[in-house]
Amino acid sequence: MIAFLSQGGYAFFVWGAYGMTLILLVAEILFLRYKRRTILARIGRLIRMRHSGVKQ
Amino acid sequence: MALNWFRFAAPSAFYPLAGRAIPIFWWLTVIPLVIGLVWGFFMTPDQLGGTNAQKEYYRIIFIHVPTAWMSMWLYVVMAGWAAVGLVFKTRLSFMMANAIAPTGAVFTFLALWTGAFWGRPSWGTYWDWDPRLTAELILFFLYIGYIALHSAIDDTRRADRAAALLAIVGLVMVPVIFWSVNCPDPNQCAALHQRSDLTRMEGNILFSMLTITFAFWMYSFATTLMRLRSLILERESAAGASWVETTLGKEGAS
Amino acid sequence: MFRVFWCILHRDLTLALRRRTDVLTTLFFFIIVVSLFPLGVGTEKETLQTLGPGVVWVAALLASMLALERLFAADYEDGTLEQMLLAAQPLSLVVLAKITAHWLLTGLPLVLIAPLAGMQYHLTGESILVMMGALLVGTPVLSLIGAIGAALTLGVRGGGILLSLLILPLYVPVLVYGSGAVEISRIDFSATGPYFALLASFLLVALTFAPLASSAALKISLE
Amino acid sequence: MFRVFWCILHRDLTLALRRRTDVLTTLFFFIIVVSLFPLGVGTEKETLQTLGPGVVWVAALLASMLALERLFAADYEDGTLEQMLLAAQPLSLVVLAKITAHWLLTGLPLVLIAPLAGMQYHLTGESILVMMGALLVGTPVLSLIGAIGAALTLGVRGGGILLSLLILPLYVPVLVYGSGAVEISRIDFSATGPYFALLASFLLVALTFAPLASSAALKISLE
Amino acid sequence: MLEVSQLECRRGDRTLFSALDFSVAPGNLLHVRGANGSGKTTLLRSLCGLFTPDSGEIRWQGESARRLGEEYRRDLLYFGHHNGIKGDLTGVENLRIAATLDANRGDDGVIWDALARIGLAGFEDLPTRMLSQGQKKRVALARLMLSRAPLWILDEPFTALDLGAVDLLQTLIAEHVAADGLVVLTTHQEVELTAGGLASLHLGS
Amino acid sequence: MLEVSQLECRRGDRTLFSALDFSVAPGNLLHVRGANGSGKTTLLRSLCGLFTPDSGEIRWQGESARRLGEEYRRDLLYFGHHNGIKGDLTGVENLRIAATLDANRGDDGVIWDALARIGLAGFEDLPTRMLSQGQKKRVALARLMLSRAPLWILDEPFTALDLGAVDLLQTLIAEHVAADGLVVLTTHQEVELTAGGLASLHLGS
Ligand code: HEM
Ligand SMILES: Nc1ncnc2c1ncn2[C@@H]1O[C@H](COP(=O)(O)OP(=O)(O)OP(=O)(O)O)[C@@H](O)[C@H]1O
Ligand SMILES: Nc1ncnc2c1ncn2[C@@H]1O[C@H](COP(=O)(O)OP(=O)(O)OP(=O)(O)O)[C@@H](O)[C@H]1O
Ligand SMILES: [Mg+2]
Ligand SMILES: [Mg+2]
Repeated sequence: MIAFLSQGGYAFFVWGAYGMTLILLVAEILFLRYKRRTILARIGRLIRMRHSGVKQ
Repeated sequence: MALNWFRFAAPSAFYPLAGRAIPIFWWLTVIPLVIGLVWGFFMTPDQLGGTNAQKEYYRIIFIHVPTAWMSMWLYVVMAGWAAVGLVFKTRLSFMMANAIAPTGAVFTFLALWTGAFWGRPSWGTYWDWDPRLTAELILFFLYIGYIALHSAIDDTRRADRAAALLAIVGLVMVPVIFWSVNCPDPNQCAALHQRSDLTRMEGNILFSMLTITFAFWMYSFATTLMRLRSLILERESAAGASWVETTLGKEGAS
Repeated sequence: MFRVFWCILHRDLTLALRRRTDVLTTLFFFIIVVSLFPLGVGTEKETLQTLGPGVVWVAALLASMLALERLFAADYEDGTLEQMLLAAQPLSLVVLAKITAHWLLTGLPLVLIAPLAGMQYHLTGESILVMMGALLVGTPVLSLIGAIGAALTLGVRGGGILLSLLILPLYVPVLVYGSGAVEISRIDFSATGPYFALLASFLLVALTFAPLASSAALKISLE
Repeated sequence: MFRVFWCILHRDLTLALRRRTDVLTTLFFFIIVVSLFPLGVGTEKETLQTLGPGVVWVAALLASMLALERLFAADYEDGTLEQMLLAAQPLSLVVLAKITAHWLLTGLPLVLIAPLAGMQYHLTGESILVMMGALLVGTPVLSLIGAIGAALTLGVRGGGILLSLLILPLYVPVLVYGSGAVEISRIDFSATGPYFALLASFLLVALTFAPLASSAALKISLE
Repeated sequence: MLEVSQLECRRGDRTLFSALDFSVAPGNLLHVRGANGSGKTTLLRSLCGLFTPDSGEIRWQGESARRLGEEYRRDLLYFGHHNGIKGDLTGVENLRIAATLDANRGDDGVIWDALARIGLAGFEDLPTRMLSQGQKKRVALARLMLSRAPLWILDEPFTALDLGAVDLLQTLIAEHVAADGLVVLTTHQEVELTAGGLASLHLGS
Repeated sequence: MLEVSQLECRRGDRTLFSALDFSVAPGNLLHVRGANGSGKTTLLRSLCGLFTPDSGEIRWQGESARRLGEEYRRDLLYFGHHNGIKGDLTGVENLRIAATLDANRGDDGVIWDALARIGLAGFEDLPTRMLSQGQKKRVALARLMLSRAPLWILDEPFTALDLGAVDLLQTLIAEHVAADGLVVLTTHQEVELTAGGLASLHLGS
């Protein structure tokens, strides 16, 4: 396990590269989900407003 | 045939279709990714010998090469959709180009980053003005330019078309740019460095690399479609399209 | 056809000459940037000789780009661009005339002042000749490509700096071969042929496509 | 007093953030200019190391200057500057707020991105630290001095390039000591003290006089 | 004959107008009315092709204006919120350029006459940046006298003008209509004609 | 009390006016008239201190306006040919900044009320660049309602407004005069007052 993590002494480089990849890809996914949720919330609010007869 | 296409070119028809496709693409991403990584870390030699002696840091290749490939491929696809949008005036094509750009920029950045983290142990420097690296850097600037132009214009219709034109101009220039940095001296262009050769690669390494490439490709599909769905919702609800409400009503339970 | 071309060319030149400083400022900007470097880098002769061609070209790029920003912007703000769009003439002709004026006012003076910059960097006479030639063929390409960017960023806030973001990467080939020609001329004067051939072909291609692309961009921007 | 300062600062930051790209474009302009040089100059490690500090500083100068052009121009065109002149508050306070916003949006990001540029030119860790420090003290001076020029060239055609003509020579001391500090740090880290002392005193002087001078210039420009 | 059918324009979230149908025949003036923000400028810019409507069609002499392109633009004179004159050029120079772009002759005698008639005698060869707001507008309006385009599209041409200039402009418009021209204009004032027909279109609720 | 004595302004080669004397007392409106280019804008800008006259003096409450400086500017509200609003900010934000600069409170409730009264309900938090010409002008005019300055200097405030907005603005001006305010304005229209005095000054030949 230690040997695997140390990657023959190049842990910083190997995990630095993989780490950044992981961070960016996951961040992209999270950001997309967050954006989708805010849009849905906004549209939901608009729909509720329209149904309760509030003028825009 | 043509009819069929144009039916799905309507955002309202495309939206649910994309919704159904996204989970499939996620599975197609995760499974090869796991296989590729496991294979890459446990089934490949600890050390490369011969003319190209490299220690464990060569494992960066499993993400470096796929990200580099994706970054270039996605630019071509993006410019392609932009061109389709300009010619056929379909809203969806612009949105498609728009949805691809951030993913492409992320992959470009990752190619640069992983390349830098590879270069440090093998060349002793994070950065060098090697033509390949330079070209990748310029590609990054082109992505950023596209995104910056699009977000600097707030009339979406104008932003779409202006950015699309830029992407196409970029696409025309990309080969010229790549070639010029690869071959700064036209007198000696024949003596270009030998490109890396896939057939000479060790089988296990090649297998992991290709599986991860496939995974990243599917990842691009998934994120692009997700972003596209958000874009569709945002724009269509702004334009007051009624299908948004009915579709969301159906989905509302989930 | 030609009447419109001349009319717009004449107009833009008159406008520039009404403020006589306009022409000179591009020049001075170029000279200042070129002169700033030795201050920041040190003044050994050899360093300067290797630096010379690159610095001159980058300065030319920046000078040409700075003036680009106003290429369409002034006409956009006072509504004359709108009138050009509604003219009974092809827009790309008008655009070509404006680009020509831009080059005459920014590119050509750079070509003429280049020997001075070359001297500051201790370049030989031959290298200076090559530099002038390369600038003569290369700067019109800069104006042509730049016009597309200028049209795209019209009326956009932060336009100037956005423009450079869009355009500078596209300038790379001209920069590489332009400074490459000067570089090689220090070793072998006769080897510069292919460089000039490449620059000339860039010019031809840009001359055919850039006016069309810019006028398309203008139409988009004026919506 | 402070309410007005905050109000204008907040206003300018909001305006910039409304277009999120605005902040990033200055940054990318800086990175692109820094990256263009090796393409024009050649890519040997030693050349780049000597070039590095100078190029970074010249790029910082240009980036800061380009953004300066719009510092007052936008407010001038839509008449808000007129309103600021007629405000019941001292104009130099308003001007100081605008300069602060300008620095936060252009100077500070440059300081933060500098390590990247340092890496491209193979600078050592220590040199990079010194460079960041020098930029941190030097860039506010650029914004302050630049504001005077921006105020003077307001509403003048070809203002952008005229501005650079006025301002770049005034930037020379900052450039010389800023890049000098980095240069010397490659030899002796402890010798950078005097450079920083000089830069800091420039900053103090500029901070006292520049707001007054720019507001006087604004009053002249608006006649 | 200018025909508009089923025109719809949206800006931002709002639909400004939809299913708009009208036509303007030679010798007629259409006065587009409506409160601030009702979409008058948007409509006029669509008619010129400076704004692409979301749906609908604009036909000139029976053919689609978009398809006609340059031919349509040759028949068109647009006067918008901007004056479209360069501050650094004199009135005469400005008009000379405008005439060339519109493919008119525009020799200098005609231009000087036009400027004199619009009340700028003595200001002809000052850079227009040295003129007052209303004088700039007058320079721009002198284009109307040089033009041979049958279709005039005028967006609030009367603002910033003093009473004398307003009268003169009214006369110019009336003359153009009387000579079988077409005019589409917006203004918050009333317009009077001596001949031809006057229709009015009300935008907004 | 605003007093002007022996004012002379030249622009270019022409003397626009000379030996101009007038005064405006609280509860009075001065309507500056004159053809295009007669020097109305120049006069108004001189009154604000935005243009330095060639000779003559302007006194506010008995003291030289130039010497008073900030104190004079605090009592002054100028509305010029430019709207003075930022296109990227919303109406509310624009007014908030204007209020701070004028050293008024300007809490948000007051601002929303002002915008509603001037007919922009529903457009309060749109960036003003998305408004029509007349709507932009309305945002700028909402400043009049927030201001506590006694002296209003208005340069053609009625242009680009529709009839409803013109009426409203007339009312605002009349209210201000009735509340012992001072107004100096130019316009090519007529103004009506309900109380206070109306004088008129004719520039030009
Ligand atoms: C256009 C983008 C790029 C592509 C297509 C690309 C592709 C590749 C490929 C296929 C290899 C494997 C070579 C082999 O061992 O056979 C490789 C290796 C490498 N790449 Fe990249 N790469 C790109 C960009 C970058 C960047 C931006 C960097 C650094 C910042 C970088 C650094 C490296 C390093 C250090 C190696 C190992 C070289 C060696 O084995 O000697 N690459 N690249
Ligand atoms: N920037 C300038 N430089 C030189 N002369 C100018 C300048 N601006 C205006 N003038 C001259 O000053 C005179 C008066 O201009 P001003 O703007 O005061 O007129 P005005 O009465 O406001 O006219 P309008 O009703 O058209 O607004 C004009 O005749 C013009 O020629
Ligand atoms: N650039 C824009 N982006 C988004 N919406 C806009 C833009 N310009 C105008 N609008 C909106 O379009 C509507 C109509 O604007 P338009 O300029 O056509 O009005 P108008 O009838 O000409 O008004 P006015 O009498 O004030 O000139 C306005 O309500 C405005 O909010
Ligand atoms: Mg309008
Ligand atoms: Mg006036």
